[in-house]
Amino acid sequence: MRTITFTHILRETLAAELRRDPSVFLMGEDIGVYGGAFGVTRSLIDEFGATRIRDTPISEQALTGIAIGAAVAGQRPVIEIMFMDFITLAVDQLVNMAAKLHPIYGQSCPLVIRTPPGGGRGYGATHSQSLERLFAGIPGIKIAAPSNAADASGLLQTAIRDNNPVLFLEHKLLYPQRFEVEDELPEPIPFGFAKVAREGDDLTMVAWSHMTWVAQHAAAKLASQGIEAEVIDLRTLSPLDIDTIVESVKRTGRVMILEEGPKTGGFAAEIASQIMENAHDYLEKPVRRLAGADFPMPSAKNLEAACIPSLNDILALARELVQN
Amino acid sequence: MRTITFTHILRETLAAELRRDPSVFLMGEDIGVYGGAFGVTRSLIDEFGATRIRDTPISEQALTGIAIGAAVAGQRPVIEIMFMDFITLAVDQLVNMAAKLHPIYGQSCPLVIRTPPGGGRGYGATHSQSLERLFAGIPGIKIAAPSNAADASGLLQTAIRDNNPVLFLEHKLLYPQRFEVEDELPEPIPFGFAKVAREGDDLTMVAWSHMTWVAQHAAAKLASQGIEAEVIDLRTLSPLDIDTIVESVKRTGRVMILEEGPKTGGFAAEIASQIMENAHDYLEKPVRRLAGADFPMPSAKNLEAACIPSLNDILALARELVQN
Amino acid sequence: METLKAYSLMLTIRFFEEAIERLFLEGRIMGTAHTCIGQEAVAVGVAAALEPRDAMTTTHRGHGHFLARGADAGRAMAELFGRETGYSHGRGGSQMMMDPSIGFYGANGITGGSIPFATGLGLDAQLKGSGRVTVCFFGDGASNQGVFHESLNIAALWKLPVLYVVENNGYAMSTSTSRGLANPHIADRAAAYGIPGVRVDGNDFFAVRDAVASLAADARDGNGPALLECTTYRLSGHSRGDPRVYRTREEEASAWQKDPILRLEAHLKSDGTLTDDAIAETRLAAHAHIDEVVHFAESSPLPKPASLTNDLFAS
Amino acid sequence: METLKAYSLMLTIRFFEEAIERLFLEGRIMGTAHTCIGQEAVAVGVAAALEPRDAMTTTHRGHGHFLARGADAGRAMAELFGRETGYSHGRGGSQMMMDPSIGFYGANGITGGSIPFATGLGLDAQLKGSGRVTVCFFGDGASNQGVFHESLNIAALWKLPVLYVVENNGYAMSTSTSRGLANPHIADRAAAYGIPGVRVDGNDFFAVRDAVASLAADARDGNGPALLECTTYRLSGHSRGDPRVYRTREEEASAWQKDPILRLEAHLKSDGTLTDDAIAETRLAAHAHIDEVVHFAESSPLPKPASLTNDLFAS
Ligand SMILES: Cc1ncc(C[n+]2csc(CCOP(=O)(O)OP(=O)(O)O)c2C)c(N)n1
Ligand SMILES: Cc1ncc(C[n+]2csc(CCOP(=O)(O)OP(=O)(O)O)c2C)c(N)n1
Ligand SMILES: [Mg+2]
Ligand SMILES: [Mg+2]
Repeated sequence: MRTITFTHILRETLAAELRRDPSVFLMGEDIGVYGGAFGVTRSLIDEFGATRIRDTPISEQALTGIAIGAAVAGQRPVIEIMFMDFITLAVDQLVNMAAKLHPIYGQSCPLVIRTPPGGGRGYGATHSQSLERLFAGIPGIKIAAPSNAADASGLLQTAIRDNNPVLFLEHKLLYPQRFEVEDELPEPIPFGFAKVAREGDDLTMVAWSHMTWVAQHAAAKLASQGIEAEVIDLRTLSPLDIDTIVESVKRTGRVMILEEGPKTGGFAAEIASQIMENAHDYLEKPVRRLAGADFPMPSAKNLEAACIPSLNDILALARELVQN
Repeated sequence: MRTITFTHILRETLAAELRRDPSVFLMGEDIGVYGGAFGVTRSLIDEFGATRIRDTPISEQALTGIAIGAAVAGQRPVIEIMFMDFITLAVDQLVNMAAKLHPIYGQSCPLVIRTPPGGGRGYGATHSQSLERLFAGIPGIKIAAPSNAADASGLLQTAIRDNNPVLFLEHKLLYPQRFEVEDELPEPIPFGFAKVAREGDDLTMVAWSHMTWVAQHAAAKLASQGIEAEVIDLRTLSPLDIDTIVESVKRTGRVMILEEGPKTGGFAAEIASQIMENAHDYLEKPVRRLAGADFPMPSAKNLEAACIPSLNDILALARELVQN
Repeated sequence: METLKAYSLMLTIRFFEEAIERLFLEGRIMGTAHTCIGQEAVAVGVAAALEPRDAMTTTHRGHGHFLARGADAGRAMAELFGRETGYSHGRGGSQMMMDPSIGFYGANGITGGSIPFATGLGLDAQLKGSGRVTVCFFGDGASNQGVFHESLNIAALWKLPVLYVVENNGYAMSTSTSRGLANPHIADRAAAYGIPGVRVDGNDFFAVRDAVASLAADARDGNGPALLECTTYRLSGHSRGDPRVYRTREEEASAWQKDPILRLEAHLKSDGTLTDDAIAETRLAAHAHIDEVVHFAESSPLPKPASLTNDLFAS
Repeated sequence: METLKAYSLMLTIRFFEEAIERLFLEGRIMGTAHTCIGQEAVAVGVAAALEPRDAMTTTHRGHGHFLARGADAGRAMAELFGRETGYSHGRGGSQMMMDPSIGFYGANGITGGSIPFATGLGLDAQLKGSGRVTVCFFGDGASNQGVFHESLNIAALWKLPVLYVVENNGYAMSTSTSRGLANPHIADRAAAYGIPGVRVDGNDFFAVRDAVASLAADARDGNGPALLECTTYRLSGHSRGDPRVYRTREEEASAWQKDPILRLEAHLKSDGTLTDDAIAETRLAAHAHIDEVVHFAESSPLPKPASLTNDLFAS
């Protein structure tokens, strides 16, 4: 065992995949010498060179489209969109091109889009958004959102080896976090399998990405108060492992879904709907969503904190859910 | 009373607003002499000239951004995005600029984006999408989706007079449809008020835009079988009139939400979640979503039909919902 | 490609497109399509200069490019009929067909949407050292999309073997180039990226072919991309049901005088390659071919909706 | 604007930016910011040539533009501190401030994102016949965004009174212009749109001011937009914590030799406008001003989260 940051295991995993398969290459803004805005690709250029660790001009739309074309021709590009907010510029290429390639034309498009969503760093309204909602409703795009180092590595390997476009979310608060992992990189983790991050029979918390940690802290607190919360870490949003959620909800009868992004129109709604469709009769209480404010992320620390679900919000809702 | 097509009343309404307020102008691709791909703006250039009925190059991103700048400076641009699929190119400007202007900078941005979503015409995967899901989760953008001529006119007036960005959906199957309306254009219709398009106590159908008609046809059929379905036409998605829905669901205990776009990650999930959050104890059956296939819209007529909820799908689900 | 083959291909394209316009009028096909009548010399001129290993992306107005590149006209037509035998099994329609086996990577219905895709094919070719040149077709209107600028800058920066071919047919839907482009000389845009910008008469099969041959050779030699502007005219309406209120019938009549097919025909006659009889025969053969194509397409089975379920993702 | 005022403004900007770098190091402000040290002559040169009715949009590196345009430095600093007295009440941070009352329309943190916005201000001015010229600032990196191309084409086509000012400071983050632009002469891109493309030394206050005065006059006269490239150098890192591994310390040292403030200072000394004492005094005053600014900002109240609830939409 060893400890490693989220950033480092991503880098190790990218390096391993670059070594394994010559058709894998990385492309993005300032990912070469600079190592990316969050340092994930730092030093990779030394081993793999500027051809495979490819800096691009500031042209998100074209760089995404170029990766799509290269992917269809047989490459396995892994692109980095520096902040998830900037993926708005690539929506056309992802929605109208990448997502259509297999279902309409029968072509494979093995493309990974790595990008950091999320607030908590005071970066403001255009550098803090959780925009998985833009793609969760687009058939043809897979979405992975790991919460820890081992999952990040296993899911990234799967993403790179998958023959479809995969959006890979790296919450920016996770980058510097340290995790215990095996010495060797884990095996690829298949998509569509949530992980029960903590077991419990009193209520179910569904989360992904950084919110999983907030949920786990809350669950630990609740445990000290005699409430056993089960925490389900989705790992991938598309495909969604509804079975694991439903299995848990059938036991607990109470469930909350945690989402960092604004509540309205978020992915928690999809999960809530599927829970209702699949486990309605087991619900003791209505499914609850605890999500971000319906407001753009402000930059001031205190305002930002007010827009993201907090530990206290979770504790209060959990207590409400387990009542009578 | 008179009969009028959806297209014509939109044109009349635009003309009336252009006459009323000199700061209103229209901008889009081929909206001048050509009259727009669906003919909505046809002949307006004769009265208002090329300055106010402004053709643009094929540059969706810039034309949207230009409208935003002009709006902040005091104009009231009404832009047309020829097919809703192309709005993917303007997501950055709408999400990162338009939607932030008031909450972050305190600026008004009176902008209307008219655009046709929807299938049914065999136009294929990039000319048939219902992409309200891209914006329903973005705080700061309003969404109107009328189903008939009177609502289209009243809501469009409100949209143009609103000081915020409003996405205005004109389902392409509605354009040629004829509706009975008053001789005079209706008054502006305030946002956030759904309409009960048909009353009934056995189950509730929630719909918007073209799906409202499919729901009403189904309700008529069901009535002949002794099942009284209430049809709620949302008219606006943001703001969402959850009160009217909840009031109905409390009476019926059974509800289905109809959505043309793919089921997963659609707006029906948001509605379903809010119903659960607000009327859980009144539900006799779980909230059901009847939505499009999780597949890009194919162009072949029979495939396309298979991807959109049909009358029969609704009837079958309605019967299931009212059982026991 | 020998000139006779080119001539016959141009006829095939013309009649294919005319058949489509007829089929729409007769209500035998649905949806929409954009025909390239008047622009056949660009499609065939480009194709004539390419090697089998080369690649091509197209636009919404792409039937001609596809046929010139060697598509099976029957399968292309079947796609318009929404049949199982179509290139996309009826899922794609006119604007969404690919056939990588002949280096054809289609379009996606988004004006300009394939420009970065083609650039990505160029990157792939460079990475593999495959010697493949990619031709990226787009229209004058598409050249106003931001992604044109982004893609050309990157292709030039990285010296990718991509030849950007803009078919300047005078209009983007109803918008004439002078109303859509601040500087209507699209080839001038090449200077912004420090690459060659060349303009040729796109109704002249030979001029197009020779320009492409030369620019493609440069690209293959590692000299990077170029921008080739082919001036031509869209003789048909933009898409079905276009009343063409944005231009005069006189303008169209004078454009018909420059019909690239008649021009090549005249050339073949004047240099003795073809007699009037041979011309009539070639035309007849092309007509017969298209009749068969339509028959094949129309009598092909419908696709089965159930087939969709498992096809969303590649395995 | 008289030269002395310009000089003192440049100092204010410099010290404002230096204060920010210090405040980050000391952990007194959070989030991020991009300082414009070394580029003050562009900001002030442009502002000096504009009229009060004119407008301006900026970039992520926009403090200098804002201050040059007449912003209250205290309120700008308060925004960085996330305080209620900030221009955006602490909601926006460094990259998101506007003050239309002085014709300043800010940026939004998206590289290139304000280019169409500025173009829209130009359209508004044309519609109103207000005689307003809008200056649209952006960087060399931003000039690779598609929306640059789209916006300039439209502005040129419609002859909008917009002056596009690209601050070519040699880098987009770590990417030097030669690695980001196929043709690093950004002014050359103007030809694609048939508009004037002018290049000036952006470290020369007078050169910038005069070029802007002349191009703005043209735009005001209805002659349409222009593209002005101001070559300069970002003396600071891209944003806080930039180790600047992408360039050498020697290169930076030689760039410091061209510090626009020292240059203007030398000019003012050599032409007798300022003595060494006066310079020292002006610098001291600017420092004192920034100290006050920081004090005002830091002692301002925090915004109240409850204030957000009702502010999503304009009424
Ligand atoms: C992003 C986008 N905007 C608009 C359209 C609608 N549209 C289809 S073709 C076309 C005109 C294209 O003009 P040009 O590029 O010159 O090609 P041409 O039709 O002349 O072949 C337009 C506006 C579209 N399909 N995609
Ligand atoms: C769409 C988008 N892509 C990338 C970034 C990250 N980013 C911020 S500034 C910057 C460099 C901009 O370079 P330039 O335009 O030359 O301005 P400069 O920083 O030199 O002032 C980058 C890549 C961003 N904010 N927005
Ligand atoms: Mg054209
Ligand atoms: Mg720069």
